[in-house]
Amino acid sequence: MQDDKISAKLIEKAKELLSSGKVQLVIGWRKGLFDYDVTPSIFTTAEDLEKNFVYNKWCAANLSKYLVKETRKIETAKDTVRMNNKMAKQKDPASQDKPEPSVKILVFLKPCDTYSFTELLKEHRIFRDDIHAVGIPCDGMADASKKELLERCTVCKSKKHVTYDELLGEDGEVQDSKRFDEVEKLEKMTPDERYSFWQGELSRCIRCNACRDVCPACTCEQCIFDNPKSGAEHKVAADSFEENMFHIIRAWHVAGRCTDCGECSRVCPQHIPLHLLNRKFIKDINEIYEPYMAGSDMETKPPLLTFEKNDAEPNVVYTRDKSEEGGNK
Amino acid sequence: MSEPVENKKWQPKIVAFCCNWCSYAGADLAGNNRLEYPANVKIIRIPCSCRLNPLFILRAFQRGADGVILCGCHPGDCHYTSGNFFARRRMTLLFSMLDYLGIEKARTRVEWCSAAEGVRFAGIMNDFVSKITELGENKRLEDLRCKTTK
Amino acid sequence: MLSLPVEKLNELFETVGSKENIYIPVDNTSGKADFKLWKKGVEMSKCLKTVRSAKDFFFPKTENLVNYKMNGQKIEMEDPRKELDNFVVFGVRACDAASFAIVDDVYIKQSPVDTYYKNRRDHGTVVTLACTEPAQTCFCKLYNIDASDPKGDVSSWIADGKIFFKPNTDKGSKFIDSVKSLLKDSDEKPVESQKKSTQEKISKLPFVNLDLSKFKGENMLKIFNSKVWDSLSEACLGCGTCTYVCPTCMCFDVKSFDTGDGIKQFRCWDSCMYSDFTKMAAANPRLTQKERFRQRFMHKLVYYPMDHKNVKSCVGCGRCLESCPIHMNIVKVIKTINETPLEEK
Amino acid sequence: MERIGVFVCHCGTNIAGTVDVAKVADEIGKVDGVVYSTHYTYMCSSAGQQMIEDHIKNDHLTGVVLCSCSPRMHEKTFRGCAERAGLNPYKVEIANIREQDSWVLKDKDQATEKAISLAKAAVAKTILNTPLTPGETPVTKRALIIGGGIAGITSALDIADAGFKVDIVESKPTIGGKMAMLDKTFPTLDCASCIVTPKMTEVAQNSNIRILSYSEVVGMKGYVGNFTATIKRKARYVDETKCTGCGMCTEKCPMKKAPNDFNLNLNTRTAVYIPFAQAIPKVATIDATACLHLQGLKNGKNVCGLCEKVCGTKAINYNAKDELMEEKYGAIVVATGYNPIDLKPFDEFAYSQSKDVVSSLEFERLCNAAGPTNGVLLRPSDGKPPKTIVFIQCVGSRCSSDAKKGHEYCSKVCCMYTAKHAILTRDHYPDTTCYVFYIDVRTPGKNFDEFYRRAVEQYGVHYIKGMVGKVVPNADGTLDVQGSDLIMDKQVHIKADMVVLAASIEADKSARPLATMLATSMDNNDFFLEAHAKLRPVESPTAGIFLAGCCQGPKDIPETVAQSSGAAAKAICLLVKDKLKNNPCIANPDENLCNGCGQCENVCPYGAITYVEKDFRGPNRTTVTRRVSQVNAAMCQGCGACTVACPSGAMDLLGFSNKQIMSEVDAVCQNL
Repeated sequence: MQDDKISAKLIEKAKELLSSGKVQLVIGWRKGLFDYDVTPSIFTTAEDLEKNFVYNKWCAANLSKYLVKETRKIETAKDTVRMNNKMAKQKDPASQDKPEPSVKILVFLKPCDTYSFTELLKEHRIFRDDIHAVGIPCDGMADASKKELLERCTVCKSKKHVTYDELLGEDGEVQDSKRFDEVEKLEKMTPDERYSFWQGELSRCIRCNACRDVCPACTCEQCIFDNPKSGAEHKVAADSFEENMFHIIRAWHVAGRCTDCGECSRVCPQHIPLHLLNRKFIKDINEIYEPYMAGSDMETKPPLLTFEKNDAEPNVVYTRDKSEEGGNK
Repeated sequence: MSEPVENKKWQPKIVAFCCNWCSYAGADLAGNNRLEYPANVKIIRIPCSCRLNPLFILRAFQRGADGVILCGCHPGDCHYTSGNFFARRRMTLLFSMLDYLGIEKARTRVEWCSAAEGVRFAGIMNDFVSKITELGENKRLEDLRCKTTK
Repeated sequence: MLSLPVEKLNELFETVGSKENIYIPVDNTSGKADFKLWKKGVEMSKCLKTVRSAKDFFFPKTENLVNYKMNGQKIEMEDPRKELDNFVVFGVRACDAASFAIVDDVYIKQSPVDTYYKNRRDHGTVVTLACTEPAQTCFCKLYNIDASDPKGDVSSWIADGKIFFKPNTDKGSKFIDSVKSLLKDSDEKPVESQKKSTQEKISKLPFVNLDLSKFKGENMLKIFNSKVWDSLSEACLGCGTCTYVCPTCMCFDVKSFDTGDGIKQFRCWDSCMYSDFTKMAAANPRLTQKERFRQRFMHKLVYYPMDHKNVKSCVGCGRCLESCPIHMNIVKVIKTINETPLEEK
Repeated sequence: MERIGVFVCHCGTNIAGTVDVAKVADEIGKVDGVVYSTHYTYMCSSAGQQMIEDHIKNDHLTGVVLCSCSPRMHEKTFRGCAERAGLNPYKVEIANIREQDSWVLKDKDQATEKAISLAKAAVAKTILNTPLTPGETPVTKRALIIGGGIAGITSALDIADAGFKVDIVESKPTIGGKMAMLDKTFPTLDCASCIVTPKMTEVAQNSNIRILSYSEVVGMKGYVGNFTATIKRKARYVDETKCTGCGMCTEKCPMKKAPNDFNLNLNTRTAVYIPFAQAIPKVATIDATACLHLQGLKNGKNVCGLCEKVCGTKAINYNAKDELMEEKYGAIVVATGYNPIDLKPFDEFAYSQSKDVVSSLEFERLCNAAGPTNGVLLRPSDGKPPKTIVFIQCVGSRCSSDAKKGHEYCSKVCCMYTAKHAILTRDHYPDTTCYVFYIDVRTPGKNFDEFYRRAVEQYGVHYIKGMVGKVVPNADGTLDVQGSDLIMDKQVHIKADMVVLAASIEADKSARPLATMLATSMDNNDFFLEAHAKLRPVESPTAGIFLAGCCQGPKDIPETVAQSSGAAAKAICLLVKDKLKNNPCIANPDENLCNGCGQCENVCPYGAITYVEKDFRGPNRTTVTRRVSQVNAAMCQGCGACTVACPSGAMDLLGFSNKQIMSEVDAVCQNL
């Protein structure tokens, strides 16, 4: 069937690049105990790939964030050798330089993953030279816990690959997505309704940090919530305030950087619709300023890092007529 | 210890973040002209409206503030040329988010007030306090642990 | 065995609820279930298990330990605990019920006794409910837990339109007495047959016969040094999901919160998966995620059993299998270690 | 462990009147970290300062909090006082309990409570203060004067006199500004050009001064002591270095119909022109819009070109283009001056309907010997001497805010120059009747009121209290002035030959864009804002930028000159320094937290943030090179935009750190 065909193609590509020595590592998805519990994983051998690599509707995991960790490893290896050589030279000018290891990593990126990938490049969080990015097709991913199409895929925003070295299969187009309809529904509610809605959702939060730790925009060296020096540290939401606090600030910190990849909602063990927070920011930015899609290119300045002299005043939030808003300006 | 404040008559707490170059001076001018505004407005001086981190606003609410207002230079007059333009975008989006979460709109406000507008400053504060008093105590963004009396 | 018709269950909740808080599994907006305080009109969920385990009632997410206040040079301390009322947790599954024993072993059986935890245990009555439709991810049997015959203060079964009760402890009997008026004595055949059929189903589950023989004290170092940890942990995000949904994870951190009017010292869940877990002056002794990941499973499968008569600190509830963002879990760990020969180090 | 001392000032009764200072001192004394607290009548007095210094020394204070007037008032004072006592000046914080407490409150309990909580906030902040030491940057020892009127001229001469290089940038072909257009000056009635032209010559002859006439400032970068200005030299088609100002070209130029802007277009001039005889630099300029040759070239015809032919020094250059030059300056004096308000919106006075309705400045030209009428007062319409002249005051000044035109402020000089005009008219043409319609006559100033009384008593000028409603041109060329006499309480009609409108003074149009370029503030009327209305009237809030003349508000010549010298003195104080201390309250990145993501760089208005590759030692003897942000201490002005853009909280602001502001928030929100 379809899945297997594509899967086979990917395995072929990976094996080819490994054997040609173009890459030494492959980030992909590893088969699990059942069909749905695949795990992001690193492959180094053809055997392993053939036996355990899989690409199917359960491969929702966005692999781009792993590049932060993996390329950092690669760079560290290089830099360490460089530093040791330097120190050796200081001890003994005649000493021979050890060669810096050169490792390249193959990553498979679904269209929406390429947005995160591009955003990470834009923010210098990953090292392009260490990566061989292969764009792969995607007809929507399934939710492992609900066994149905992921919400984010029902409103797929783009089948276009933004950044890649090569492409497997056809490149698609940016979709005319209905992804803001949910947000609009909430906007149309009364504040009291919205409040009780969010309290209902956020009160379930157990602060496991899965949303943050999976988020390709949350790659801070240290999160302010983990940093006792930040003055905003809290380990667990002690009350409803801290629940709000964590999610407002998290959404705020990724505002203008969030590519709406939907991983936060996917991994939430409590199934809190966190994407509705990020999408709110995206929708507002599109409506109040210019339409902006994080990760869609390397150049455009993010909306919060620029301004127009005649920008709307903050009270636009309350004055604008919600009925006139279309999500997708 | 931790009983909410019920005993004495409720007074709203207002935190006003004021840009050092305009509204903070505007507040001084209001003082020079002996223009009254309620005592429960407490001004915190920041170098520019763009220094206001959303964390501070939430912190204020957590610590029992009932309203938070940011006063900066009129757009175009920023001492640092662009600070208040950034502040304007940030606050717009933040306020939108708070509203989205069902937090009362009127609790947060941005006003542009120059060093020359002492009268206006007092006016803004009086108006804001009365609005917040109408609105009542901040319940939706409160942290009960902080609602204690000595 | 005492029983009452299932449709009368709400009457039972009402009777109990009128005297003390009773918590039952309730469906939430996300289609999953959580324990909620019973109120009129609240229906019991049909879900197999709640997202969060029943441990939360005895070992809550956060808990205020002590308050203190500086008064000049003096420090005034106060114990914020109020007299705790009795409460009932209804519909606990066998796995969760079994997990209490594991936590008790640490917080009650060993000194110093965790009085906060004990206090809650003493005041809580656990009414378990037998499983009838175990999930593919269930493997409590691996730890000799019988989902068809759960323990707790009171055991209960729902079989052909009736719910049957069997008290196991004094607390349990008290609970039964408090609702005696509603219960009728009836033949327990349905229960027996249900047990059989459930055990039948359980025996067919994929992970109930995993081999745990490798996981014993003398293998500790070998397992610890096994190379499998690198690949097993490579994708771990370092989030706390597995630990927070786990009924037997019981680590906590102690934090202080300055209210501006004194310090509230409270404890909150902590996760060995976190970079700041057991952080000391020189940072976390476990520098990489691999070590943190390994710690969790070593603890569940080796360290804990070593001090607790080879009882594993896992009850096979399968929550981590469902919740882990990257679908890494204890079963995969056990299998991988079993498949990999242990090398001498 | 911090040891904070708190000093509560009574400010006489200004604070003590509404705040129970003893209670404040007593309450704040109980706060953790506060080891000493007291109150005193005047902390800013030498006795008060001495007291603070003594306690810093004797109680080994690590921080000082003053509960007093606004930090904008005395922060410097008290920081200095700390420094003298050997305490880092940035360990001083001020709780503003005067302007923002005692002066805005009447209820003593409330005021006291507020004072305590403001004091607590200040203490909380001080505890977290880190000692800061300002870095240093060199000063470019050259001043830029923007505007070559009497204000610019005065400042330039003073600064040059102190031995510093000065550039004057003037948009017109000559310096001299408005004063060069005036006829006489009040109240002494001495000839304006007789005073200003020698000054202009001085400027021309001063070796330290360079005149960049017919030029504009189009760009400004940098900061105090280190400004870089981009100056546009507009093409004048005449080589300044070669032109001797002989005037041959102007004589020969066949195009004589160009409006003479120096005479406010009351007459015409040639296309190549020297604005007036004593122009400095005395260099011809070709008015490209009028020049036959340049206009011809546009449509491909090569016509005229006479001036080029007649010019003995070959100074004419038809191919000249606008040129941009960059110059470095240490200080800037803004002297962009004023303009009379546009009178078109005031058509009730028939300004655009009748040539004989003129503005006061036009009247100056009509009286001026170098003017269109060679000093003979004649009606612009028919060149006949006017017999009746009506002066209307406050045209565009003192307008109510709801009138959609004009300004609310008083233009300050109109009363006096109108009196001057009336006196001069009556003096030269005794048979001419003068009426002055006024709202109030304002004559504060040395010999001003005497002057006005001379107009009334000695020269018999008719002053009518009241406004003119309408001026209607009559068929016979006269003007029907319809006004109200409030004292007589009747409507009056005056048949006038000429009407003179005292047009309000307004800031030059170039001021607003310039202010944006200089990153300095303006008031709602586009006048430059001074750093302090009382204490720093010649400085702008932006360091290194000083204000002279009407760009800061309407004023007369002596005031302008005084302010200009003041500005010059301030500029000199800056230029004599070899190095400047930077503001140490600057952005400060924590490289361990920095993601190198570039958010901060994007929002920095000063380009103060750059990135460097830095080696970090990791666990197990590894090294990783990471991109982290770095802040240029001299360029960073401490706005804090970057601190909010930074998601990881790596970027913080010294003196206003996240934790400090949060601790203030905590304190002010705390219940008492």
